[in-house]
Amino acid sequence: MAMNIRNYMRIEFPSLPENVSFARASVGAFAAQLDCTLEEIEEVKLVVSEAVSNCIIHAYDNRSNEKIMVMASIGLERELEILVEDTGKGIADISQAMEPTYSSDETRMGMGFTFMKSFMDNVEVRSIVGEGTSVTLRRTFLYHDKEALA
Amino acid sequence: MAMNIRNYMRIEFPSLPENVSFARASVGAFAAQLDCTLEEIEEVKLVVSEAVSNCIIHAYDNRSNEKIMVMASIGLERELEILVEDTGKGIADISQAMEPTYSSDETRMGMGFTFMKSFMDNVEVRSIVGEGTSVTLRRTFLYHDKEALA
Amino acid sequence: MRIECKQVRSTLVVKLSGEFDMMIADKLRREIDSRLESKQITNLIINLEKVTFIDSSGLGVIIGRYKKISSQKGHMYIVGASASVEKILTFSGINKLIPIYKNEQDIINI
Amino acid sequence: MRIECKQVRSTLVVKLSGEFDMMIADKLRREIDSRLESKQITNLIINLEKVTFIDSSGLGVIIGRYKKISSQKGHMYIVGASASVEKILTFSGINKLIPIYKNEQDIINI
Ligand SMILES: Nc1ncnc2c1ncn2[C@@H]1O[C@H](COP(=O)(O)OP(=O)(O)O)[C@@H](O)[C@H]1O
Ligand SMILES: Nc1ncnc2c1ncn2[C@@H]1O[C@H](COP(=O)(O)OP(=O)(O)O)[C@@H](O)[C@H]1O
Repeated sequence: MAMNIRNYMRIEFPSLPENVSFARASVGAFAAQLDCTLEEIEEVKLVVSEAVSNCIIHAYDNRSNEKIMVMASIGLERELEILVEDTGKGIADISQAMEPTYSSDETRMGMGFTFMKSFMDNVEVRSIVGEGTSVTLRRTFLYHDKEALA
Repeated sequence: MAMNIRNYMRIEFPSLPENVSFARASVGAFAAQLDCTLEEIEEVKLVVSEAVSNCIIHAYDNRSNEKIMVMASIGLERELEILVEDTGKGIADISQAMEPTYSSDETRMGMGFTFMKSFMDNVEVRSIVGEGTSVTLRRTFLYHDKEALA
Repeated sequence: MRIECKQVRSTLVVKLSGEFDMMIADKLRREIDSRLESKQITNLIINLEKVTFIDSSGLGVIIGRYKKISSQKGHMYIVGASASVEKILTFSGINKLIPIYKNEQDIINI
Repeated sequence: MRIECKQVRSTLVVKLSGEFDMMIADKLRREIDSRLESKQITNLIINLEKVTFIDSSGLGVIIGRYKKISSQKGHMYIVGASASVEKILTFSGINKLIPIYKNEQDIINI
């Protein structure tokens, strides 16, 4: 999974609901450097939205004064790697958490990780209870036909 | 100039030309939380573009592997504060640098600081030669009429 | 995100605009639930015409309202979803529970 | 950002789209200057119709080309600037040096 990094960015912000929109717009603007389709950018924004919402809702139980960190890197082979990190309560059973429709909150759908797995090639979750969680999302974008022909 | 911070963000990225666009989009998305007009957002994007371009072109002489930091905060009274920081060559004569049409590069217009001063309420430059420069841009947005009436 | 509500006989029509994420989810849930309780409403139409983004927080509010409405034998419809929003609705399986129409007129015509 | 060039008799028409910042400034400068040298071009039209953003790096390329063109007694025009781009052109004073028109047709008609 080692990639040759062409560019990266790192953002940090407090766990306020309005920052979910900021985080996905920011990663979306960065991912636009991959020259991918608008639909692909929308998918990237969706997975960032899910991962960052989880930090606020689950990791920090909706407390708004905690910190969230998002890092994104672009590789030479059109790889995108996104890391979303919190220092919240952590996940005790990661494989249960990643099951479709599982949610510890009955008002939620339990579809966050399912979206992440569906729209990215690879999702990696590391977590220590009481210390925090990091979610790494990876996807390699194919070359568009017109580029392949060029 | 003390303000009560409602929200903030911090971004970090290497001094690549494509990150000027990323930086202004990211700050623009953040500033959208102020509920200001599209025209005001465009002005914010412009000043970020100027300050970040200066880091790449002047502070780092177009080297692409150096680091740029941008921080933005929103205050309770609709204040926006943007800090753009580099660890580049620094500015020896700040007041000369800020004069309209002054540029150390003959192919450039010397309008960067003029734009910053025109579209923001306040521009503060701190610099140490050989260590770097920080530019702080501040603006308080007026309430729109419809809100004032509400 | 803006929320506009209107009542047409026993149907509540909720028109959303902007990005439909956790920022608006709670507010919308409360807004719809209070109207469902206080007024003689049995059916719900969610108009997504002006929604540019939806994630699982948005979907959760829709599914939750569907459960309420259908437990009271009412009907629920989604109208006006853009291609990108409809993709997410379909992906989540919501389209198997809640009929999706192009516009409000189409529902009246059925 | 995309750059499209076409030559109409002695006039070079450069059509830009996207964001006009330092990312494209150098490339555009080289592109225009090589055409100004190698071909019998005296006039330059910059079409900004599809430009969504411009900053002082973009303005610098325009001013620089204006100096070249006018030193060779040629004419330069800007066309199609959106309201937000025109605001920046006016602010910088470029509009006092280079006439700004709504579209290419308007230049031919004068
Ligand atoms: N950052 C996190 N910190 C703590 N727990 C988390 C985090 N992200 C996810 N979880 C746990 O994983 C579960 C499943 O997450 P997800 O699939 O996104 O669904 P949902 O957010 O709808 O619950 C959550 O209900 C929560 O218990
Ligand atoms: N971050 C920086 N580091 C070093 N020098 C800078 C920096 N920002 C601006 N300067 C100096 O200030 C001058 C004026 O800047 P500006 O008004 O933005 O115009 P321009 O970028 O067109 O030169 C620059 O030419 C440069 O010498």
